[in-house]
Amino acid sequence: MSRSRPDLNVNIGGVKLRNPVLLASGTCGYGTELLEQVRFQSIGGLVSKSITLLPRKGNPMPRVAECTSGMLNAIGLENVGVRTFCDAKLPEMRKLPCALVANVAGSTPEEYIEVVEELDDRPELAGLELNLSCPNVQSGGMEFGREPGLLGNLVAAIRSRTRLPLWVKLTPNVTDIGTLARAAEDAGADALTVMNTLLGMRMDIRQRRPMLANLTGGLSGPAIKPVALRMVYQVAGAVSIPVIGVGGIETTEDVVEFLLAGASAVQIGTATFRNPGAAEQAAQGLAAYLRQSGMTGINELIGAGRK
Amino acid sequence: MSRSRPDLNVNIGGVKLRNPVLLASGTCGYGTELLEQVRFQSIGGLVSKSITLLPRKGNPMPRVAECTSGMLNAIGLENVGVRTFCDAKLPEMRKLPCALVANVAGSTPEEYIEVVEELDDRPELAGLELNLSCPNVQSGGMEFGREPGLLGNLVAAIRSRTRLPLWVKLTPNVTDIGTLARAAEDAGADALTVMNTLLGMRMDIRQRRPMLANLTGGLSGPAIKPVALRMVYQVAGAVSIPVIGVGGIETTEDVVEFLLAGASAVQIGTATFRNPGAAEQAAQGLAAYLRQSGMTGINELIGAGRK
Amino acid sequence: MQAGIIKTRRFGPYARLVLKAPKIARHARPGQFVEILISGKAAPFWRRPFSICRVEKTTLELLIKVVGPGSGLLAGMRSGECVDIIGPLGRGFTLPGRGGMFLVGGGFGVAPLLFLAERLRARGRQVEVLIGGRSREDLLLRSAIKLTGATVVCATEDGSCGKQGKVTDLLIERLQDRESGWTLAASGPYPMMAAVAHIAAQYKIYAEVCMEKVMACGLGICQGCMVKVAGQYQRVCKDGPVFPAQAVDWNNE
Amino acid sequence: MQAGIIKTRRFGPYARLVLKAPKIARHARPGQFVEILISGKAAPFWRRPFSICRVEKTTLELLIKVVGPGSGLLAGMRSGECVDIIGPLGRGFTLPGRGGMFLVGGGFGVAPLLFLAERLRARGRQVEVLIGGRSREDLLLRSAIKLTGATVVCATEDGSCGKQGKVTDLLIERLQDRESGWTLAASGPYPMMAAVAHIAAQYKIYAEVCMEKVMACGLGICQGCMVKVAGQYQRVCKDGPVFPAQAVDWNNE
Ligand SMILES: Cc1cc2nc3c(=O)[nH]c(=O)nc-3n(C[C@H](O)[C@H](O)[C@H](O)COP(=O)(O)OP(=O)(O)OC[C@H]3O[C@@H](n4cnc5c(N)ncnc54)[C@H](O)[C@@H]3O)c2cc1C
Ligand SMILES: Cc1cc2nc3c(=O)[nH]c(=O)nc-3n(C[C@H](O)[C@H](O)[C@H](O)COP(=O)(O)OP(=O)(O)OC[C@H]3O[C@@H](n4cnc5c(N)ncnc54)[C@H](O)[C@@H]3O)c2cc1C
Ligand SMILES: Cc1cc2nc3c(=O)[nH]c(=O)nc-3n(C[C@H](O)[C@H](O)[C@H](O)COP(=O)(O)O)c2cc1C
Ligand SMILES: Cc1cc2nc3c(=O)[nH]c(=O)nc-3n(C[C@H](O)[C@H](O)[C@H](O)COP(=O)(O)O)c2cc1C
Ligand code: FES
Ligand code: FES
Repeated sequence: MSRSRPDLNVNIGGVKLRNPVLLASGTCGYGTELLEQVRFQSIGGLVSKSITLLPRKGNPMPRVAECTSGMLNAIGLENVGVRTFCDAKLPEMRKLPCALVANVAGSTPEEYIEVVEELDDRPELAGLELNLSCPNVQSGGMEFGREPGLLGNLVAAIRSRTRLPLWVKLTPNVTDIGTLARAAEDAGADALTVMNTLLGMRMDIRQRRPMLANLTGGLSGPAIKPVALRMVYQVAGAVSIPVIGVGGIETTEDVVEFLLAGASAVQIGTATFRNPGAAEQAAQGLAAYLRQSGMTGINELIGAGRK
Repeated sequence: MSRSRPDLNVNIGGVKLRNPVLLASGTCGYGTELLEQVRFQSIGGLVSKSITLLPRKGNPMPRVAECTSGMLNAIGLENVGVRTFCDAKLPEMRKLPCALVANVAGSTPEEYIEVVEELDDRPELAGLELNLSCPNVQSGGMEFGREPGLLGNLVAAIRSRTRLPLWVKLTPNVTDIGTLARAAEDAGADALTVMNTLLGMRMDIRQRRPMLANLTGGLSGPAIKPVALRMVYQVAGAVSIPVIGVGGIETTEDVVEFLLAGASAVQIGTATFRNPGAAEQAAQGLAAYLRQSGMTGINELIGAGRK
Repeated sequence: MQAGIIKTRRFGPYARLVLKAPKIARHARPGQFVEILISGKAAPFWRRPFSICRVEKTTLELLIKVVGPGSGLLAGMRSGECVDIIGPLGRGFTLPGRGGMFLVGGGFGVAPLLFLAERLRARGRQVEVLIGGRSREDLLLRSAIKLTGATVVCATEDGSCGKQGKVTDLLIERLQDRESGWTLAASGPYPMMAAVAHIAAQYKIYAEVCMEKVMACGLGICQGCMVKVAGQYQRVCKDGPVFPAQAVDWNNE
Repeated sequence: MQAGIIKTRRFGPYARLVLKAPKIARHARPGQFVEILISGKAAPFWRRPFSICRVEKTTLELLIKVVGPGSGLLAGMRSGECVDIIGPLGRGFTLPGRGGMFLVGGGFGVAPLLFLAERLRARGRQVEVLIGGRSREDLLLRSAIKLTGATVVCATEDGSCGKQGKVTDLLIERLQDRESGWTLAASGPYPMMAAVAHIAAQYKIYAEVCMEKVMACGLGICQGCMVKVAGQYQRVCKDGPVFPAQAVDWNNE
């Protein structure tokens, strides 16, 4: 108690955060929806839902299905498009007292580049995150996320178009995430976000058909935490840029696991649905954990569990 | 009630089962351990733990870690070796009143072949299952399971060495399971078991090191069910041989989901640890579900949820 | 937020719970709902949405129909226990500036109508509540609604209570000789609301409906609870659950 | 199997539960354990193993120390509630054909020793139970064990009960002037059992220990609960939990 406050500041590839806990893309809308539920001054930052060049209506319903300790979603990148995002959303979002990262998705390299160029000069943004891994749209970047060559080319092309720190979000639905991580690093990514959702499915046993109109969807929530932790461990061992851990994180203990595995920051996704205060509570708990462990800063924890 | 009993018989690539519910490899030992807990006359069959050429001591401890709705294991293929399996275990196992399938693992094609040749003339066995996917040993078949060319060659080599029905068990830790499934089918597999465990990890936040001595392990249990169901759906769409669904199945409802997705049989793994009666209860429940749905046999259900 | 259960009543497949939740009670408007994180054996992963059924100074009442594990656990809770609750959420019914209001409900859909009737009566409005169901037991909250001073008329398919037939038959009767300036609110099973919307259009009366969808977040952030309204997907949890009946695309929800 | 809880007692971080479980009670032997599937909020995924502490005709007693979510939920259960239980599991202590027995225990490790003492006394054997702990509160089941007719001697590190010091000091004293033919059983924290094993080897007395490992199945099928015994991995749940102390590889468990 009498000890000084541990230092939770991190710099994730040029994005400065007061603490390493962010809200994950697609699970906090544009942030403003959560003004009543989340104290944004207590978290490190938020990542917007994926922004595409044109507005997208998303997939037909049903789009979500409940699972044991998790859920499936096949939202299909519904969003307002980059123009409305810049004109209507960002001016609102700048009121949120935390770092703002815009997540970008597209169907072609050209589309990614156009969106990134639109966002590049926005002073509200602390960085960009590329979604190369949405499993729920025909050409939502899944190919880019699964093939190191395509991924490298895309990241390199975008890298040269923006001054903003560039995070690349990887899909777990691959044989070897290390190779993809290195391709992103080599192409100039400033940090890697690991991971997006695991491709999954559920059947409606009464109607005898898939629960989701899209047939398959992305699995998120505590169910996937051990997979995400393993992927973070692998990626942190494969690259030297920072890794942001995502997948099933709900509590301070979960955050500590990811930091020990080598993540420099984490994102909280589905947990917000069950407990909108999850992110701020995890950040607070992290400070307490550091104090109890006699650590002065978060850097003592990052990677400390690696052998 | 007055209706006739629905027909639960299935033939899985030459293995005849009184009902489509088996116990999964590595989660029922050699069967005999469960004599007091499981009524073997009520289930379709069991798959032995993976058998290798020589006895294996397995990985150092700790080998298991608890997770939310699941667990990690890194047993490392501990087993008595094929010689003792034939001499000591099989004669005991033949007393079990259900179909017996031996699961085979190895580090090299030669080792697989030697084991298969030893097992080939054992009258107790209804079939063989190849584990090409154990994530927990250095050369436990993971390469064979991830590369279609290697997989095809191995399966073809084994196919010509045995008269027994040959099931091939696939790993989910790949980008494209469909291609691997087709490689196995083309090489002569009689059925495909989908899936083995997802590679995962946990950290011990007190000791600040991985919970498993092997660092990573295989995630099983209800947490992985949506992923397994999706893989079954994909594989059943990619091949025309039967698919056996495994992954997170605990209840009749779970079994129905897998059959709707295209599985012709299922295996119950981790559920047995929590409820040793899970498999027989699921088989009984399945009969009730069919009756209530006005179906005369299991074949009306298999694949009925595919669109 | 934690809210203590201060009263429970169980009847058949239903339960009524009274919760101490001053903040929610203060802000709640009829048609809004709460999201409850249910715990216990085989508890569901998501929160579960329930309409606010009545509000007193610092308390909140819910009407729960047991349809699965979540509602079952909740209905089985005892007074003294606590629930993790968020609310009030969503947009409620439009309280008309003048004129009376028809409220049409079925099943647990009458829950928000009780709250609505109370608020309308408190403003001195005339309220006529039409409740339908298969049988007498499906007509819920009748006496509570009557106590607000609203007129209650019932229809049952088996004739065990009120008029034999559908609540929509009742509605058509009442609409034929209504005074001008009345509006309509409906809450109940989807087919009932669709039929009410159709009738309201025919009789040119402004109607609102309280929609229901499986909800992953209830907070407007997951985009999983969409209905087609005015030609585009809207979130039931944030843009609704109350929508103008005419705007809902009933064929392609 | 479902077993009803018929009596509970909570004291400090401990609870004693009496369960109606005729089949388990009939077959149980000292050192064996049960596996309980615990349900409730934040219930763990695996079953949890607990030693059988005492058996009457159709009932079973457990001593639970609260150390985490599973034991916490279990210790909080009330009589009238049911638990899902499997047992008896594992191999118990060897009941010596002749001679008396020293039982050395600490913490909740005394649980199987109470059962063992009862069985030994029923056969008319001499039993000396040595219990150690940090402080008075850590010495459990003393009076229950005394009631069996066994001698009970205690040691506490803070001297608050019995001799000040370690239970192993007591053991050494007692071993120096023991009659021949006696054997030893130990159950408690790992370092205590390791020390007892060492002492037993020195004093050439046959000793058995009751080992503990995290258990995924408890049924001998997962191979997750191994200890090195006689140079190779053995399953605590099936080959143990009781092993000859000399055979356990205490340095490389
Ligand atoms: C805005 C709104 C208000 C509601 N108000 C009430 C009310 O006042 N009283 C009442 O009894 N019920 C109400 N419901 C319905 C209630 O939420 C569901 O009955 C409940 O969630 C079922 O959960 P379960 O676990 O018991 O059943 P499950 O087995 O999960 O589901 C049974 C059925 O309930 C529906 N359902 C499941 N999960 C959800 C979810 N998260 N959101 C919506 N529907 C779901 C599904 O259609 C399913 O077929 C309301 C729903 C909404 C959306
Ligand atoms: C053969 C055997 C007999 C036992 N007898 C008793 C007894 O009579 N009374 C008693 O209070 N406790 C007994 N234990 C220990 C008891 O099983 C654990 O304290 C309990 O499982 C902890 O669960 P938890 O969820 O409360 O705590 P957790 O938070 O899960 O774990 C707390 C600690 O308990 C241990 N533990 C966790 N899970 C298991 C598991 N499945 N098996 C073994 N240890 C585990 C871990 O080392 C962990 O550090 C026995 C254990 C074994 C193996
Ligand atoms: C409803 C929903 C929508 C999502 N939308 C996006 C998205 O638009 N872009 C993206 O990169 N990730 C998206 N994700 C993935 C999350 O950001 C996160 O990577 C994933 O859910 C795993 O984390 P979790 O288990 O904490 O939820 C979405 C997840 C959910 C549940
Ligand atoms: C402890 C344990 C040991 C296992 N050992 C093997 C094995 O030896 N060979 C094999 O093919 N699969 C093995 N598996 C994988 C299971 O057979 C099954 O594919 C997997 O656990 C998923 O199913 P479940 O979720 O029902 O457990 C093992 C699983 C567990 C939990
Ligand atoms: S339930 Fe998530 S947006 Fe409505
Ligand atoms: S706990 Fe599974 S073998 Fe012992």
